[in-house]
Amino acid sequence: MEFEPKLVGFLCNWCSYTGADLAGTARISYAPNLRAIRVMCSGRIDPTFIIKALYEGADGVLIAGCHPGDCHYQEGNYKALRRYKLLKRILPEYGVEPERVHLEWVAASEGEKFAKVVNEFTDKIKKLGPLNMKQSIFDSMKEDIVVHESAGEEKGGEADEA
Amino acid sequence: MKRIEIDPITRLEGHGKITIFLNDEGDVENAFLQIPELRGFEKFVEGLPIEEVSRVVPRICGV
Amino acid sequence: MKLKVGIYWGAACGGCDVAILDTHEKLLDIAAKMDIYLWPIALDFKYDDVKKMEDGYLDAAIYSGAIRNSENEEIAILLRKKSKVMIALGACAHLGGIPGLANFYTRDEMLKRIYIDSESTINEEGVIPLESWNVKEGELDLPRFYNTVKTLDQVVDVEYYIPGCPPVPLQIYSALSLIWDDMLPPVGSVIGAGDKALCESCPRVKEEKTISEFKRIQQVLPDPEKCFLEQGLVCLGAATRSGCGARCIKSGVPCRGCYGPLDDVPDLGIKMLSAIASVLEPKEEKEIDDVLDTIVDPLRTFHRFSMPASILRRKKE
Amino acid sequence: MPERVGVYICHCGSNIAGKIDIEKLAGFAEKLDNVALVRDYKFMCSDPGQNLIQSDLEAGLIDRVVVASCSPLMHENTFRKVCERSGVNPYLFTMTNIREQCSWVHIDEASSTEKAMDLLAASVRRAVYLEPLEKREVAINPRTLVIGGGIAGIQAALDLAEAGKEVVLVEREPSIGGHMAKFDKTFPTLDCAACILTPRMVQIGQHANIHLMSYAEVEEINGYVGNFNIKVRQKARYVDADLCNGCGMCWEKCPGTRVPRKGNVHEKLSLGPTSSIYMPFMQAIPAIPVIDRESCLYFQKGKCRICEQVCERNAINYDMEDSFEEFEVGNIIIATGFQPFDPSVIKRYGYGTLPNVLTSVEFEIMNCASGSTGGKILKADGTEPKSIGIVHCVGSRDKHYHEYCSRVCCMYALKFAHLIKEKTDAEVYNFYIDLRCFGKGYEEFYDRLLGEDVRFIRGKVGEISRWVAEEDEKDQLIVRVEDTLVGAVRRIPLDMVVLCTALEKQDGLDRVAKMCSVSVGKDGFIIEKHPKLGPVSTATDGVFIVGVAQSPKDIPDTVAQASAASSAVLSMITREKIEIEAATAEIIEEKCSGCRICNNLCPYLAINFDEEKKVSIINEALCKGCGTCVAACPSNAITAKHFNDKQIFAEIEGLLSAR
Repeated sequence: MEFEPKLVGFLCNWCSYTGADLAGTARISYAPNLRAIRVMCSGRIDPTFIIKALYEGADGVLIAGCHPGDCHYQEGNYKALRRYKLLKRILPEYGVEPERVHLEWVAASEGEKFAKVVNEFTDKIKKLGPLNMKQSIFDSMKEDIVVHESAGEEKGGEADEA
Repeated sequence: MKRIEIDPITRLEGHGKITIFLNDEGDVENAFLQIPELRGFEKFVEGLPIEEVSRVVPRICGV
Repeated sequence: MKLKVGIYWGAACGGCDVAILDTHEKLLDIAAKMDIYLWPIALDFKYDDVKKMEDGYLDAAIYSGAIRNSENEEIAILLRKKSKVMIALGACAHLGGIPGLANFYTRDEMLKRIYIDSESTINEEGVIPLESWNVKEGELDLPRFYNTVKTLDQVVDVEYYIPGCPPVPLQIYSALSLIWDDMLPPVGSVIGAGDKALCESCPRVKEEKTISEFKRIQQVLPDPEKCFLEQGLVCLGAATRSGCGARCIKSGVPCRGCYGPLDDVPDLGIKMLSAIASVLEPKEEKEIDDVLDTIVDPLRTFHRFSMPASILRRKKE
Repeated sequence: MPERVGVYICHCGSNIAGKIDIEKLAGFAEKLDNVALVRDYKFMCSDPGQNLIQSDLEAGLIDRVVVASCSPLMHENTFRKVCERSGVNPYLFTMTNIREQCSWVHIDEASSTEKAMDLLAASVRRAVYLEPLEKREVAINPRTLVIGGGIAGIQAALDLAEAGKEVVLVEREPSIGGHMAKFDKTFPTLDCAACILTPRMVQIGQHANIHLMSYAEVEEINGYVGNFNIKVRQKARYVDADLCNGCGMCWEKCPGTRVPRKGNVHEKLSLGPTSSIYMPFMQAIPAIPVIDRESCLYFQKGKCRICEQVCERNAINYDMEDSFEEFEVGNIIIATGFQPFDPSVIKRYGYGTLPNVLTSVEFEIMNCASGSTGGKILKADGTEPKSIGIVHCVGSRDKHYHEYCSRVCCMYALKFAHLIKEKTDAEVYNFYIDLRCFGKGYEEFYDRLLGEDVRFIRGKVGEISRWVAEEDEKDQLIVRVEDTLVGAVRRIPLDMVVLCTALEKQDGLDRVAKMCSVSVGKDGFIIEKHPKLGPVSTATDGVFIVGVAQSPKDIPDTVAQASAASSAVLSMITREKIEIEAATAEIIEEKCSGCRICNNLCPYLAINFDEEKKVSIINEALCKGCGTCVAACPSNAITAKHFNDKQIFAEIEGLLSAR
């Protein structure tokens, strides 16, 4: 079966979420892989959310906000852009392809663009393949176990606190 | 052959254990000092900004 | 009745133990309140002594150091069993600490660098430590060197955390006094530290922040009165728990986050990333890139002490 | 007791049920943690649908509500009201969008249903962490600030004043009236601008409810809807307004020259006196002169003081300084108008270098009966032109300058053509791209002009030059233009060319926007709350925009907007109180370290630093709940109500929880 990526989207209420709604109103069909979380402004998006989404199993994360200069809250999108740019820089150090996190400006009138962005992002992540972040972390510890067991009962290396 | 383990060795900085083998006469046949401690500063200081190295390597030994 | 306490170190440097000793005359108070049943650096107890204890015999186990190898984990499990309360002492047990920087590499990369590529080692056969080794007298074994460094609470349940690299001696004393005064806060609490970020106790003047360039400490003569971050020096104080007394700051170097994150912050490094990126000056992509270019080694700076305790824990293989 | 979530799945007829397996979705929802009951219904938004929720809430079966239906932008309010009616805090409700962002956009039923399940799981987890929020109200100060005294501000101020409400009208120039005061006639009715404007200006000056501050600028705006604190700088006129009776002796005797007295007709163009102490134009309100420091002999050279000597009322005061006035208002109307585009940047049109190339504003002044030419259309040398070209879209509809259409140029160009025909024997050429005559009576006006022997050439003028070829062209301007209807490049010698310059954002509009915490768009104009449904409101409650501050428009539209804004303000004032955003950010003082990272992130200046406590504090009345500070706070001392970290983490986990 073809790999169907799980994508999480963080959409700002005023532009991108409205744009996504418009794609619906206009019945523009697009890939079903993205699940959106609505926030009031792209400035609300804490990079921790993105890391968390990657950890919990997202293969990619899309951030969408108002075009520069059009932010409903004036400048929230610039803050989103800066955080995104710094986050992208560190992703390789986590062994994560930076393309897995993507930012786009989608206006309330850009239903078609929203659909296109989701399609393109889905394709891109399909090509990259699954991320499996959480699993890979625990896999990395599979061999990290007490081997000689001279003390106490054996406790597996897998300590999933989650 | 008798085996004596001193685990851990104490009152010093670092982790270690000593394994001593005694022969039937009760004399030391062989003894091994094992140092199980390794943290790998050699590797993870690589590529650190130089000004940060001096803040990392003191953690090799804090005693 | 005196409390029965075990003190142990995993992948540590001994700095936490020395910090206990650095309580100076308070050490006498500690000795008056506690009997110590294990403390490898200072007293001669063996693992066997601990194994012989009944479960829950100790009132508290104080564990410093990260979980770097199987011995660290083994003793953590043993002490957990033998004691009523488990306390993580210091940044390594709390967050993974400096040894946690190894989580940017794999076990094999580490061992290769240390034993094979090391400039000062002659190892033509490429031998790396074995976990067991048969000598003619019998079998010897060494603990397993882990692929991923863990925090103490990733291998056993931990009731309390005393943060810091090293923890401030007086803070250790006051944290321990919570035990004998029976005033321990809810399980999971950080004790012997503040509830706010370090900025609270930082003597430097803080103003509104707009950063247009980051600098390295050797490139500038920082204004001793002014917030480091405002001078373009990456300082993690704003995201780091207070309690250290701003000792680095007062010595003229910015904070690197050894006291760990505040309550409800799941990832100190990423949160600091967010804070720093938020206060950059430029808006245009190109200019943002130019500013970001001036941050050297961002992730290992933001996660200097906390990589194993962060959400993603390590670099993906 | 753990939270009990009620899940309501809407079929939306076949809009949702046609693409999503409702039974499967409901079955999935039942197994989710904390879900107490699951119901589905044909139309949740209908009365029976709403009653389902209401009866479950009232029966105490659930304490959280999740409705999986359309977009929250559609019906969030509907269901919040259901909660309210049922005595449950409306913020304990959340919505799952399985229509706009699911059933309507995906082809495959299986994947639509899967996605709906993920979205619903996220909402249910979010619902568990929802917290009740308090509605907040603030009182509205009935006084209003109107910034700008052009026709827009005049109309808005009069509407409000007539309704018995106090208005402070702040005008930057020495007199109100704005651009309209410079016009002779207005299109398409050709009524005399002064005749319709002047009475309103006089009314402003005399109205008991209007405090007019001319020659003044707003310096600072703080506060929030209903409670803005305003600081206005009253610039020094050097004439005591209380003493001056506007007799005119000072400007008659003044030896200084604000506008050159020598030079050609065009260089001397002016509406009011050309002296250094002057009235901007004769109908100015207030009718008090002002001294232009730059050209005043006393200010520049230290001696003269003639105006002081001739003033019988001793109204001249050279020591006058700028003063400040502070007051409170409840609402603000921005009516700052426009400034004309400076065409000298378009080098090929030769404005500023070629004689007889005028801007539309200069041409208006020349046409104005009270102006320096007495309303006569004259060439620079004082003779009457025999041919005049009118170039449309100078700076408008042009990617190099402004992409937008300035909306008024076509019509005033036609007006110019008419005035020229009325006053001179000149031939008139209109060079246009498209003629946009869309208003009431506009097309008819165009029709009328077609009968007045005005020539229309469809094409953008390529160049205006002095490349004369023949002797009789020697004082003329040569216009080269592609006549796109004929398909040929034409070369037309003309005596005079009028450039119909674009309407640009007023100088300083960005500053006003920033003070009012409203955004400006790419075009420089202030962004309205909604382009269709909120054209005079802004994203900041209590701040309204009228006229060209919003976008270029003509006088009728401006006046209509002004009345719309004043009615919106009246509606606010009459309510006396206004509910403000409940989902704001809050700083937990016990957690704030005073790092001040958040301090200048707030676009609404809602965050202040308490120097005594050394913590940052949020003025919740100013906070709009964007959450930027929350994401930035490195110690999570700030929480975003209704969008807090726990809620969003729960959503993320829900979305990605394996089915």
